[in-house]
Amino acid sequence: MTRIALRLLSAIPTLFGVVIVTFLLTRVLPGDPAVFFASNPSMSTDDIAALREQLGLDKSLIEQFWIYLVALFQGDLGNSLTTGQTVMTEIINRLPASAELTVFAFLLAIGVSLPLGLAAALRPGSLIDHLSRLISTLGVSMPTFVTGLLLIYVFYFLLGVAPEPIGRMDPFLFDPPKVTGMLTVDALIAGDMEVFRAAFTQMILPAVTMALFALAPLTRMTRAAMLGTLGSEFVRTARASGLSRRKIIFTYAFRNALLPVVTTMGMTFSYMLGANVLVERVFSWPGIGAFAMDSIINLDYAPLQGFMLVMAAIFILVNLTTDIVVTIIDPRASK
Amino acid sequence: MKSRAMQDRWDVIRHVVGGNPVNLIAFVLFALICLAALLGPVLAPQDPLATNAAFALQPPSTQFWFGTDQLGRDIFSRVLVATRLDLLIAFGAVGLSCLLGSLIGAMIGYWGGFWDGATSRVVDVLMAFPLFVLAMATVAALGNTVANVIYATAVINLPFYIRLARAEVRVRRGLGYVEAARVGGSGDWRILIRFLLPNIASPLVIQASVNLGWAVLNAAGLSFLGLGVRPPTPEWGIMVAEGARFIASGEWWVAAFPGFALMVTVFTFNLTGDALRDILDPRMRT
Amino acid sequence: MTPPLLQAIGLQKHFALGPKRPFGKPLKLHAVDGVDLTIAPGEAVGLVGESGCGKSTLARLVSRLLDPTSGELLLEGREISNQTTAEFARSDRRRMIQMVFQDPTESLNPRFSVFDLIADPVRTLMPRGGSAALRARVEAAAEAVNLPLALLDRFPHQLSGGQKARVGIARALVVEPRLLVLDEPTSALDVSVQATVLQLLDRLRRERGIALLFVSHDLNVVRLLCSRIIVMYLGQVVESGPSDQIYSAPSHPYTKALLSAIPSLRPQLRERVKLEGDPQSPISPSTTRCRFCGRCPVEVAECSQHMPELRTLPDGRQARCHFAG
Amino acid sequence: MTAPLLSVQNLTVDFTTRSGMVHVLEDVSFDIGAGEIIGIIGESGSGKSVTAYTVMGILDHAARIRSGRIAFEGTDVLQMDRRSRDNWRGKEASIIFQNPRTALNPIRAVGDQIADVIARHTPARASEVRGRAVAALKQVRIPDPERRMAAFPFELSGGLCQRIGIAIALACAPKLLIADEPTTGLDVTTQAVIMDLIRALASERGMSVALITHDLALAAEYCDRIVIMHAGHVVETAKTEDIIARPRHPYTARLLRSVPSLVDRIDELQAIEGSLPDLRREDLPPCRFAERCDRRLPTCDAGKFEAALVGPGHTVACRNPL
Repeated sequence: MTRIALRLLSAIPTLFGVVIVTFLLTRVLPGDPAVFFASNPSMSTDDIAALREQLGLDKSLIEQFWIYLVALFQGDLGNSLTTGQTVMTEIINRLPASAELTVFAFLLAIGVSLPLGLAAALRPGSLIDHLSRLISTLGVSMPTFVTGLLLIYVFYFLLGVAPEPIGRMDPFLFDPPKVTGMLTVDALIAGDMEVFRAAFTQMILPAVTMALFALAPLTRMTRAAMLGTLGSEFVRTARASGLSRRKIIFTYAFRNALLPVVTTMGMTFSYMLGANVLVERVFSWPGIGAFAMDSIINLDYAPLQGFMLVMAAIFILVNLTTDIVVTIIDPRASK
Repeated sequence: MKSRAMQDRWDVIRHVVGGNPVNLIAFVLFALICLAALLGPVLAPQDPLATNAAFALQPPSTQFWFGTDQLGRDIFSRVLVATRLDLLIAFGAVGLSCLLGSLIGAMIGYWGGFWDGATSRVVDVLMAFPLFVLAMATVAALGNTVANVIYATAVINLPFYIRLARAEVRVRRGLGYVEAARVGGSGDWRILIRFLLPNIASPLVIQASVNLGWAVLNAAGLSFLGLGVRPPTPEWGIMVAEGARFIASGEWWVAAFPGFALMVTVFTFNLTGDALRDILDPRMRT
Repeated sequence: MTPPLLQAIGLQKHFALGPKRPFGKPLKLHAVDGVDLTIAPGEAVGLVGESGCGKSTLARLVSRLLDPTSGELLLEGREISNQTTAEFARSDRRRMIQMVFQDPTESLNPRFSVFDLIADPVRTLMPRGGSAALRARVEAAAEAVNLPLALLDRFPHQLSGGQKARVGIARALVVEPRLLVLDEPTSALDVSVQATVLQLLDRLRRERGIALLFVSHDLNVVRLLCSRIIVMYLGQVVESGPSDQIYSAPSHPYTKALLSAIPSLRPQLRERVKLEGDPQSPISPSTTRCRFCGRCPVEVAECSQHMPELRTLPDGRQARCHFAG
Repeated sequence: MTAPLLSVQNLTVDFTTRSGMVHVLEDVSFDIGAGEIIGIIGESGSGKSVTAYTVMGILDHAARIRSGRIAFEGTDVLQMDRRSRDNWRGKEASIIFQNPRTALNPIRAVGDQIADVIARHTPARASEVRGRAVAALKQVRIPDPERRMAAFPFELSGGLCQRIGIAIALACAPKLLIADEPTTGLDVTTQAVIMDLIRALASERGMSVALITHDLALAAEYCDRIVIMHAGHVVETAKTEDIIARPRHPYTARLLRSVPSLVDRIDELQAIEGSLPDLRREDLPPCRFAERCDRRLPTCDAGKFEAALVGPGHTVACRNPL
């Protein structure tokens, strides 16, 4: 427990660094937002100065940072200049869409890659080994936006089995009552199977796109880690003791192989958060990635700042989780 | 008088390339892609920027091998010419981060102390962002230019090289040959440059070759989103983005061919990376 | 008696481990805890002890690879411990003390040819003289260790274990040192190869007057090569004296245990001194308790209250035990 | 002599590597009697560990057993199906390894690792298995065995880890224990304790032990009989006293003279010139020591030859023995 608490504490400097980086990045954005909004010729230079003052852009960088920090502590991420909403509301509204997609894709990737990597490691040089190598090499070579478009072309245009790639929901159905914001979960809570099916089918193509991308590193690492533990001296001891194949593979080899795999899972999740932006763009998915893109195009820095902070926070959380999982598996880690 | 070592290396190369046709294919493709990057503008049958409304959205034919886009431009020529830009970004970014990262990593790994701690914290902070998001924000902040895409891609790659070089140096700085160099009168810089850097070159080169494909994907992803390269410059990411509009109505070739070029390039880079790893370090085989 | 080539007085090396909990007192690993040592010109001294007893650290202190926490080190009467390792590396006395390392594989830079491996210390420590002189020097060193000159173009991975060990010795020898510090140079070698290396070292000592500090865990090897033996336990010297005395009649219980534990081809009837339990922790150890407490077969209550001094026994050797002699 | 517990006959093993076929073992034969401790001695590359792994059936994929018979109580273990071989391993014969720490699963409590073996070979309830695991720990003289059950290998010293290794190997009371360099890497004082423990346990149970080591002195102290291996051949087999006092094979004799504990002065030491032949060669001589031997005769190169009996229980594979 103390270790987990210490680990939580050690995330604070990183989080603080993240805040600094986000702040700096958005402050050097080339377009002065005040100028951008003042492009209306009816505004006088006085008006622009007033707007700059209102946005706090006339103060020194340190002062601006302090104001930003204080606001941050009050949960205030600023306002989106384009939508007029607070950034917090926008993110809270859009996060469930991204989370639903990413988590589903992540589970899909794990569900395929672990057995595949395991099977490949058990029979090196076999057909399944070559298959896993092909899939993992192809997986890292396919740009997500190309995979996504390819899937749309095949399953929507050619075969007509997939729904139109526009958002999370069939436009003729109503959203289920909002509980978590994740449509499939909310539909299940409401017991509305038709809505669940509609939301689920909308999610399949983007999720498969992301999963294909995440498959490669996970399969590779599972295979490599399994090969490593299967060739290790303690597995040799287990074999020499006559332990059953099942016991050797799962209790001895696989549990040890999981350690690097769990760490890779954390990394993969981070890649997926990044890839989210591309996938959401391809499938018109109304998540926070799409939201961040809009704000970049509009030089609207508060949402971008909020987006980066949330992403980093999620990622730090994911890393924390992998650390805790590793501590549970590996007694050495807690010392 | 290094003939013996050269001979050994050649044997391994022959074994890796000859023993596995996939590796051979990878090296041939790699050479072809580099050739396309060098000679693209010369080889292109049409002007990649010339629009022709009369031939808009033509499917692939003997005249237009890859078809034409909405402005009637020849997609084959555009895909071919784009090779140079995409490779330039990838090699530039990887080269920059590899050089800078390994130097920084090796130095902090060797001396440790305050700068080691400070640099490691900065690396932690960089790694706390989903890297693609960081690249997006960097390009957005620095401005929409090709150079900035290179810098952004280099920045997100930097942590890997710093960490790798640092770890490799830390493993080796206590080894016998470093201690032997020290009793032999070598100073810190001489040890770092003459003894440690050459010995950590292999893992770094392997990392760089694996990174190359990833850098191509990142750069293309950025321009797919409209960051960095601007139309009408032929670049694979933008071309896919432009073609995306026509996918749902069946004009697949506009997005498919640049997408395919992207895929083949990354695939080739990944395969050559694997083959290179086999040659340089047989123990790291996975 | 000739003035000592090298003299160490109260040499200490503590490694800071950092506090166990935040804001706690930092812990220190007492690797070498107050060691005195003299080596005469041309003398071979053996340094024996178990893993973790600090013998490798002591070898590195003597070689000036590490800065001592406290204590003095004199080379031919002149202090060398007032210079940092980096300063010493640039001084003209650097070449007088050279070192041969344990693992012949990892102590040779895999990117250097054998010629470059041997030539490297010459290039930094004796930079005058042209390339012809350099080649002559390297070839002479190779010949001195019976390394065929044809091997000079090879790389370490193309050599056998014994050849690598000889390259390691040639590299140390090439700058004409007065003291050779050897850190378990034969522990990775097969016995048949070990014999060659031991004889080579003995010949170098006799013919060139090079003093040896030979670090080993094997008393059997040390007694053949060295005229004097120092036994270390947990950072301290527990016994030192002439090899034959220590080998035939050890006086410290630890030396007895060490000696009786060595398997012998000639099974003599000797009492086996068995050591049960594990050594004490070398981290911030007690200053009043004998370090051998907990494993010692002759331990009494007094041993955990008073740390025994290193006493000179009637026969001239030294031992750190209340009951020695 | 009564029928041996284990009889290895004409074992030939090759390894396929990137750089060609390595002829690791050729016609290796030796016996281990019931309750006997034998030493299998060889320098690196002699094939002593490969021999042990072949007996235990834990060779890696690159190995090919070309020919040979490994009879355990009259049954050829090489002919057993996988199931009966698994039942045999750990129950009838077991092995302990060099490097005790890495030979144990780093993330499984040592008690569970012992219990795994007991549960595998004996049908028993969980509580009973646990009791027997504690007993196994007690048997290898581990203080406070109940508490140690929950320990992990990284919390234990090298000597304690090797005792756990022994406890795992002996948990099901095998008739044969193969000890593959069990004390290399341990301190000499710990080595003595571990070897005394193995000898005591062997005599308590009437168990046979094959001690595989490069240390002739160690084997001389603990073994009844010694098998000398060189480059994949068995060159000499004899009672320990005979090997030490009257070695007949030139290699054995040279080896003895290179051991520091047998001589009094450094100039009495004798090294063995030359090195092992490259085992990848196709033209390996019938005697693989021939190229380093000062007693080589023209007949040494004339075809294969078998080990000959030169005294009671003393066999030598040499055309010109001492």
